[in-house]
Amino acid sequence: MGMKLRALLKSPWVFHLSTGSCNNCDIEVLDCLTPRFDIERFGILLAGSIKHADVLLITGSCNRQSAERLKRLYEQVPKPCLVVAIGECAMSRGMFIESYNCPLPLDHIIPVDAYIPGCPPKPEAIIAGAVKLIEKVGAAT
Amino acid sequence: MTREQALQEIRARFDGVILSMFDKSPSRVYIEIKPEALVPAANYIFWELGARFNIATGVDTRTHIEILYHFIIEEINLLVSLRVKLDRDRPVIDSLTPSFEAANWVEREIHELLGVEFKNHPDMRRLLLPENWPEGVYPLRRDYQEWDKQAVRDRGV
Amino acid sequence: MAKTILPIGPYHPLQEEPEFFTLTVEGERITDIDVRVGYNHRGIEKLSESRTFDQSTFVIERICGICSTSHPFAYTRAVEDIFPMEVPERAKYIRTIIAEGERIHSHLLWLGLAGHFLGYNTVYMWAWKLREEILDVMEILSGNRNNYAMFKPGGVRRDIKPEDIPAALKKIDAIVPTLEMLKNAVIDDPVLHARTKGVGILSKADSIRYSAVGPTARASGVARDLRKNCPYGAYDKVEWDMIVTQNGDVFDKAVVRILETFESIKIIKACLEHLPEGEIDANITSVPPGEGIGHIEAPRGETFHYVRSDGTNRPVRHKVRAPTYMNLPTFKATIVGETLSDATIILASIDPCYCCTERMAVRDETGRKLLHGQDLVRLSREKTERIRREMGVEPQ
Amino acid sequence: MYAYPLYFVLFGLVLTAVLGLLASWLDRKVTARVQYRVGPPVLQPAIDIVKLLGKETLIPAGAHKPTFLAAPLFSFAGAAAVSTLLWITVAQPSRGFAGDVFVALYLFTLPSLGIILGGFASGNPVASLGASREMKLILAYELPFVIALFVPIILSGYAIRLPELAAYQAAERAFVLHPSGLLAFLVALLCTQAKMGLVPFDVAEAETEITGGPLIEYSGPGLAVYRLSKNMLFIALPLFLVLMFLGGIPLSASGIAYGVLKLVLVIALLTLIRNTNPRIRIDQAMCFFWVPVTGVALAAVVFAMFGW
Repeated sequence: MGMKLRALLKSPWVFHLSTGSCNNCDIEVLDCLTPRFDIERFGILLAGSIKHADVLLITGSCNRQSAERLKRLYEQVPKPCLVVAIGECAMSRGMFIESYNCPLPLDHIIPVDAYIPGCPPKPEAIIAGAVKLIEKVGAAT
Repeated sequence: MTREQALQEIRARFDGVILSMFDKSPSRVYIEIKPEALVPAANYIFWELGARFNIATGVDTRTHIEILYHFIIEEINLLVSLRVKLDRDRPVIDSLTPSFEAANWVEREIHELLGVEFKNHPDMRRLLLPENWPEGVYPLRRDYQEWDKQAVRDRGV
Repeated sequence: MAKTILPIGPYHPLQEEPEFFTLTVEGERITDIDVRVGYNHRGIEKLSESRTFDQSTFVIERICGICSTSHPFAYTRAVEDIFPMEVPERAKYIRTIIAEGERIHSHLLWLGLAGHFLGYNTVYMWAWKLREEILDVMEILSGNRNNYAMFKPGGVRRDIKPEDIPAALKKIDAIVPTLEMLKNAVIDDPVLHARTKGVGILSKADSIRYSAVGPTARASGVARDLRKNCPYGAYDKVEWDMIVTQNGDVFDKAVVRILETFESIKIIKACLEHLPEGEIDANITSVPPGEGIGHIEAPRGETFHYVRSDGTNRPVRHKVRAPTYMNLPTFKATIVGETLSDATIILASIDPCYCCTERMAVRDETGRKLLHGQDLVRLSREKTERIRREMGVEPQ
Repeated sequence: MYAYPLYFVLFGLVLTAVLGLLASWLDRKVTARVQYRVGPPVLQPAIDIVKLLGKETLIPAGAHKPTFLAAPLFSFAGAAAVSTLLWITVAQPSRGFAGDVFVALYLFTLPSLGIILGGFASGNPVASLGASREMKLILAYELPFVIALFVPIILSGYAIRLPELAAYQAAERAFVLHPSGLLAFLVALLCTQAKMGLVPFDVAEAETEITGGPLIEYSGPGLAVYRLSKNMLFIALPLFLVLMFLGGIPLSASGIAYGVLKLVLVIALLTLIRNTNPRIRIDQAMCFFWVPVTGVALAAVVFAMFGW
């Protein structure tokens, strides 16, 4: 298991999922790809299909409609995979906790490995979060 | 066409059906009219006065359901709001969509969130709420209770 | 021709907002479009009813990432409209600066994505690289890249420190030459003319019938700009001109947005230079019962807020209407009859709150051949390629 | 007696895999540099493959199990076989057999066939769409590719053994210096661009478009084998072009140095084309290959006939 996970950490392919977010976090995730914060240096690529993905980047407080689609997509990701919740809404639904359309927080629906706080988290914060996640999983193997 | 002329025109044309006219400030006018006179009044303001349909706002005051139709006449910076009061148990009004397309979505939204029924609206479908949302539960009503038992509301801290 | 129903899966690997378009297609021609929204619905109106007037500015700010000043701006004007009160002069100037700054970075974001749809990845990279500059300026002025939390009913929450102004001005001046280069690259490009002129035309009559707002309406010759017609903030104290073009196609919508960015730079510089001294907040203590309407010109059009209060410190009803809400239905008028390869750029031309247009897939009669949303992006790029070859222009 | 299996393992698998990964790293680095970006570290393609091998294999319900699993091996075998053949002609010229040019040409189509097989076997409509596009693409570029390869044969007096071609070029001047040879080289280069699915012609598995095309349902080892065979092609095809057009790799010290230089030149050319062009649509690609490119190839053959 060690070798596999270590290789996974060196080239995590990312798949981004917006479950009802205000697209601030989505823009910040895309900003990581632009020349100033290029994340390809860590081997992070945006995966084309859910089957190629290793890391699920989830933003937004998942409203009812997105929740079951989120479960379906989570089952399709080949394990071992990591789930990263980006932004306040993904962590604890942030402002929208009493909303009638957001019943459950993210970690009640799928297990989450890393939380990146901030609303929206700056690209530096997202990269720092990714590096911390890599160290944590690296240390665990 | 100045502000006074416009108000004069509206008062003259719809004198019978206007219940009250509140001249709040240079750019705000609230006119309360009878529900059945909504379509002619809205048509007149939208097409003759060249106003733009801003939005309709549904409000659930405990005694009745109120809908405000906001029109803005940009040339003279005047925002005319037509107020219509409907009774709370069976709110029914005829739809403005046949006269101008802009009202289509907002009427669907008010129907979904407040339960107001719009007569001869072309395609009254759900707009915002998910498929598994129970019928007859209107979130923006004052007496809305949480119906979903598994919903978790505390932050778990 | 057999009619093809085109279901648009809400989830696309390249993320974007989950909007759901159903295009009915006959061969290449699009015959009908239906939009199924609701994947982003978070019941914000209900939430702001359970918050005090001051707190709900933070909820309102999280409605949309790239117009995170227009909503609080409109909301605070709505609250101030309930009872006659006067916002201090300096607060008005600061509000205008933040609103215009956000307009620039929102237009640049749109320009980058429109370039991405047409296959101009260099324009995409340039626009987003330039956008980082303006985000730095906003960070200098307000401390954060987009959720600025500067607005408060009655004034502004944070003041702009005099020593920050020279740095901000220097950075803004640095933007102009690159923006000029970007403008020339986009507006004088023959291939782009062929690709966007006469495509997805929103006629003036349709624009009025659908009550379109913002650059979408101004591109069809409807001179509607709240900053000019119903001036608020410091817009009447600074001279700038409204951009209106006549023929309402995708090219004009691009031209309107780019020239508006130049106007915004002019406004910010003027406001920063003569920022008046004085108070920044009128510290409202209580809100009397009544109703208030606040509407301002957001980057995508007019944002409308209606607040009703009954004397307590919580709004009884708070109605929010984003500009895209009025612009999205105009697709029925613009996209019907166009070819598939132009579909994405037409849907992107109204700048629907960060390219949810990528949500499209085409399925042919046999139901097996399924082109994904991104295919339509590629179709549109190839058309660019084909036109470029016909014009003998070297591939860019 | 044991030469071939030994060569197969040593050259075909190990050497090609290593050089292929290096070549694809070079490609990604240059692309990133063009977009002001830093680009991945050297071992990145290798790490990608190792990671994918460690992942779980998911077989979609609608898939036809045996072909779904066999397709990646099929395409990998094609890539390994053709690279063995090429390396043998470089290492031991005497071992070449008559007609090995055509065998190499035939083996080069196996990887694409593997992808098509996988695409149709995975039962996902998007994958079958990607696979049908890959088929159209093959029809498009095979025709000019074969015609372009006639030119070196004609120029070298109808020699159909790779070592003979290499020897002829060493004695005379390389084919690319002939006008007809240059035309043929350009045509072959474009066809290689399409064969490897690089950007202007990667209509089949357009990464951002049809989300991975035929490879959409593949995860873990299947995807790793596909990517490895694609990376091996990344070195095998340039090697084939160098052998046919640029005078091969004579075994002398300077020969090898020049050979490596030519390989890097061809890879750089492929990356350059990739970064300066947007993708084109499948029907445009076919028209592009059938009309202009085949015309140029035929012209090159006619010039070669006259011996230029």
